[in-house]
Amino acid sequence: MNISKDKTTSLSEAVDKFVHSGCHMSIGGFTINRNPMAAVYEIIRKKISNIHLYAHSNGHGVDELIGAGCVSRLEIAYAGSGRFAPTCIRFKKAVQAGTLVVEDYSNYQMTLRFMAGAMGVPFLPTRSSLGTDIVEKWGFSEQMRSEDQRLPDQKLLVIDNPFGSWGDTPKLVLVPAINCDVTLIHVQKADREGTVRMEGLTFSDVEQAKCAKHVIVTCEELVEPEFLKAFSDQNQIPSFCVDAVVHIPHGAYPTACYRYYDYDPAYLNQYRKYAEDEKPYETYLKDFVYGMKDHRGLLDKVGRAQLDTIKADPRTGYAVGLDRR
Amino acid sequence: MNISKDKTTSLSEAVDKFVHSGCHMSIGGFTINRNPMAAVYEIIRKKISNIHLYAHSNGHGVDELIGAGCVSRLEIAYAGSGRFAPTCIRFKKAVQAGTLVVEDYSNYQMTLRFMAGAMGVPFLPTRSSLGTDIVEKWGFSEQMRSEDQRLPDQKLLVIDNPFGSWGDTPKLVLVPAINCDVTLIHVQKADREGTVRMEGLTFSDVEQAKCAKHVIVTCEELVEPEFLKAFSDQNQIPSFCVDAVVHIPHGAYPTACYRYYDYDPAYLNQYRKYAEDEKPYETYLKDFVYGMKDHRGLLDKVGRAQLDTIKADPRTGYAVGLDRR
Amino acid sequence: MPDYTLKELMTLAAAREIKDGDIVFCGTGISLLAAMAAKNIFAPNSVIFFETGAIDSLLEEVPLAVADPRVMFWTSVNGNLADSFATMQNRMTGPSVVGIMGAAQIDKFGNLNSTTIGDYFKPRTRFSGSGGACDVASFVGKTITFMQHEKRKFVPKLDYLTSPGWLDGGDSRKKAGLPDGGPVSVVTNMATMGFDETTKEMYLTGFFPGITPKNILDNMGFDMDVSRAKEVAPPTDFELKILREKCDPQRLILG
Amino acid sequence: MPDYTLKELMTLAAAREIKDGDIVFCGTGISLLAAMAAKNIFAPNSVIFFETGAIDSLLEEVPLAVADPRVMFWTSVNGNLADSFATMQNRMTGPSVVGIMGAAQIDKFGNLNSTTIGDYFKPRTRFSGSGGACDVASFVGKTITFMQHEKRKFVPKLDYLTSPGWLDGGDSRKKAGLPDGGPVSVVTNMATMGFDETTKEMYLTGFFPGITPKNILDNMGFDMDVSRAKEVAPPTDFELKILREKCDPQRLILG
Repeated sequence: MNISKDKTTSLSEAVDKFVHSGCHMSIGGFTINRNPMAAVYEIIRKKISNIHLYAHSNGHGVDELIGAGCVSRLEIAYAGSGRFAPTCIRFKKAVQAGTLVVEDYSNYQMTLRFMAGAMGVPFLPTRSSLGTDIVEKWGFSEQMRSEDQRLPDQKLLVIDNPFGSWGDTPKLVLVPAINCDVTLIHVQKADREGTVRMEGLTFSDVEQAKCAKHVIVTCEELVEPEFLKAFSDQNQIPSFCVDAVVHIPHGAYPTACYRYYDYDPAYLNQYRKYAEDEKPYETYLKDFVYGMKDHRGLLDKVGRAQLDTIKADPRTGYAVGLDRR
Repeated sequence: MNISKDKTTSLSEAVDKFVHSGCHMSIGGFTINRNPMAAVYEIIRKKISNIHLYAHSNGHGVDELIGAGCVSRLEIAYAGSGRFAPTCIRFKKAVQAGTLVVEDYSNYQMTLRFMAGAMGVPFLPTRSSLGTDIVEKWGFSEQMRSEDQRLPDQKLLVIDNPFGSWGDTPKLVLVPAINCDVTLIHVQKADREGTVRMEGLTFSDVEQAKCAKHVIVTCEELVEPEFLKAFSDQNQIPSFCVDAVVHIPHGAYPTACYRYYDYDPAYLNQYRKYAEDEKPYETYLKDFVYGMKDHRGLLDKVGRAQLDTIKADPRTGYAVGLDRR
Repeated sequence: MPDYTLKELMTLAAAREIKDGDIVFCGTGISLLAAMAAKNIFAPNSVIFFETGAIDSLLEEVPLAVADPRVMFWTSVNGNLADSFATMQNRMTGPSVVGIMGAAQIDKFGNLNSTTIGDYFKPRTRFSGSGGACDVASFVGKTITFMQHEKRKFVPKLDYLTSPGWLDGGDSRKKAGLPDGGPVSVVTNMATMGFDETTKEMYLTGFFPGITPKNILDNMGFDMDVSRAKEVAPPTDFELKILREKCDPQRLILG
Repeated sequence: MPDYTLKELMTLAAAREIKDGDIVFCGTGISLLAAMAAKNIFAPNSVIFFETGAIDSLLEEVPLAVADPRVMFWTSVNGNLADSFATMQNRMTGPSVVGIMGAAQIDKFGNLNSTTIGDYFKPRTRFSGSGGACDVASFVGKTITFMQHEKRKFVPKLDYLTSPGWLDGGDSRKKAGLPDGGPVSVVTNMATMGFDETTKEMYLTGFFPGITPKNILDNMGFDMDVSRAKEVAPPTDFELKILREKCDPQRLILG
């Protein structure tokens, strides 16, 4: 909640101000689309650690944060990067090595948890997961939950329909609201006041932004408030929900940003190779993240030629005929 | 739920097919904006009665349906037409005469009830109305509820937060889902398959459409599917939710339709005068509703000159400088 | 001292309560005018929004309903009802929202009735009902209420409690499970009132020029403490100029 | 008889299960291809949608993830996750949705595991997790599951039950409080299977040309009734032509 009329800042300042070791953080986007990658790399460079991370279906951003050792606890529905990593590789290794504690929910349940936080209620109901191990198996033990004020005492609750047979729904699963410290999203357009316009699918970015104490928005284009006001049916997040606006072209790279650029198959394939083993991954981190002053540095390293291959075609919003093998 | 590729029909056929005496119906719009008036007048002409009506803040459509004797039970948050009738006149008279049974909720509660129906859950939670008579006083008695399968056994329920202190929310009000037989909405643009694009505020029309067994959409413009697909971020209701599409320019008249026409102060002021007493109101019904073959008839009676005064200005979407006294 | 109407004074008395940066929820009529006056005079960074989902509307013309197409033009976001009420219930944004309301009856704890007069089931007079009023009164950090100062409106007991104020006073609002926040001010055609920090009972904070505390008490159905009251400052030339020329040039609300 | 690959046969075997007018939920890979094949061959009025909120995408190119920008182009509605899952849980639309899924393990009642192999708290192998799979399996009218026919995938007991099928069979799904609907078909590299109407146990419905019921049973960790099985009809020239030329000309999925 911030009403300043100019929230533009540098990514470094925004991260210093709102992202801290041990904070509860959520990131927007989905698998290989609109992950706030510039912010993710900045967090890695700042060696922020012990983050309690919330996501529904990321994706590349989650895997890089885990791979760099920034995350200690993760609440998530799906950790995959589509065809490039059906299961995120560093995520898989961390879970199998026992260095990351995971709480599993379904995608709708994570969406409802963000929505509950955005609506200001402690839970929302769904019929999803009745009879499954999502109900039975708790990644965070009852003891861990009772000792941590930041965690609800229950992963979820199964209740009988308090309205009896209304809605022909005998039982429901209640999932607890998420109210995280900070949410990071990358969007197509924002203005200096913080009003946001996303294009294409919005995933759960709106709910994730509204459930957070603080919101960092990185954007492809920083536009004038008048530009957004002229077609305000298309804007999704009001300015007072946003704390920092950072203009970073290609800020979702190597994931996609609809109507601006596609995901980069070359980068994602290369990442997979590096991620498979420890030594190469250290090299990856050194060469592609720590070694870079900022996101611009990464883009320069990748090079204009490669970025041109993923430039979005104006008709379709993606790179038509891109070699995606 | 209907997947036919051409749902265009006449209003008379659509109403005959989906609106019946005793049915549970909801209408879209808000006070004096985007009420589905053409459909409302058609229902009145067809003398459909004993309707169980759901609305959040209508408005002129609700008052005309009540005035013509079509409605026996009403669940609503607000029955007013702005400055033209802070309390809807025929509604007020019907309640005071005891000819209409009303169940009062708040606006958010009605919205949540439509949303619950759209989401397929039997209730949604809110903190609204704790400690008020909205909780204490039930317009529909427990007996009436237990005798009618179409009504939930409780108006609402107050519960303790099942997640304890999570969200600093000790108590909640659960409001029951609405799943009505039919919802009527009037929109700016639709295609023959039923995909809908509203412009300006959507109110709760999307939730009202998705919670209904059947949906009748009347539209200012019937456009090609390709027209809507080219900018699908701006479309709100998928075709499979819609059963009938009826092209009726000025279908919300005398209420407003953003970017097409304003509300008609002259008509609404005149309506108020007629509505104040029984005899004049009979005259109103005879001259302006029963006496008309269809909505076109009403528009012709009103006349092009008067319609021109409310034509929307392209810059603002309403009639700039309109005499609204 | 400039000429001004009672309505102008009431509007400005309420507008003065709004702080820069507040998110202002309002209806139409005088509550909208107060929000517009606040934004144009005292709180340039305040954001006006409507329950219908319109945020930061330009309002080139005065809307006659919260669903008036005039609220949809040149907004920062055109949302829907679910969004707007969630903004008020949301634990980050809700506390910063100031709601401006009106009602048919008010009691000494600031509870409001906008539903029925007489028996709820056989009402002598039926009003529009809550609309968003109960939601706003339940959720937001502060509410300001406009009333006409009459005995039948300031009642010992409401015929129907539509919108929660401080309920039975003291900590009863908290006990009922409602969020923090509640009524902070009532503005009438005679005076301004606040609510005692501990008892939550209404007390007189200001009387309009030419009005005495006794006039005020004579026009209400319950007693209140008048010892803390001062005369309300009349409108300044600047306040009146903005109100008349910028907020309601057609005098659709000011009359 | 035309040449065809196993993957082509699997795709078409699943596509044949989709009725005209179904709303088809799918992921990527072969499940997407089956949906595209159905729409182009058997069910022209079916609507393909993705959990990310894209409805009726044109799919000029094959998406490699459900959030691929290719699903966002030329849709009828671009929504969000909340919308898409609500469509499946909704009591009017949900029963008409057919979900096409995949998993790491399946049991004889069609329950799926896509989370962990080994102990959940010290997994030998960790997979992506449910994503929307548990939601789809919980909500929709019919699900079709693609599997590789291997002993380690067709198991007597799942290591983790991610997505509900018929749970313990019989009426146990209903008893658990889930909506009507559930798994109707499993398609593998060897066969197609259904579920008995009363016991809800998996049984063989079809074996691929050149495969015997014994081959099939040898490749799974539990027994099933094979008495009702027929040979699966091979792809027709028409089916193959559409699949190859319209659905996946780049053979990104067909290989």
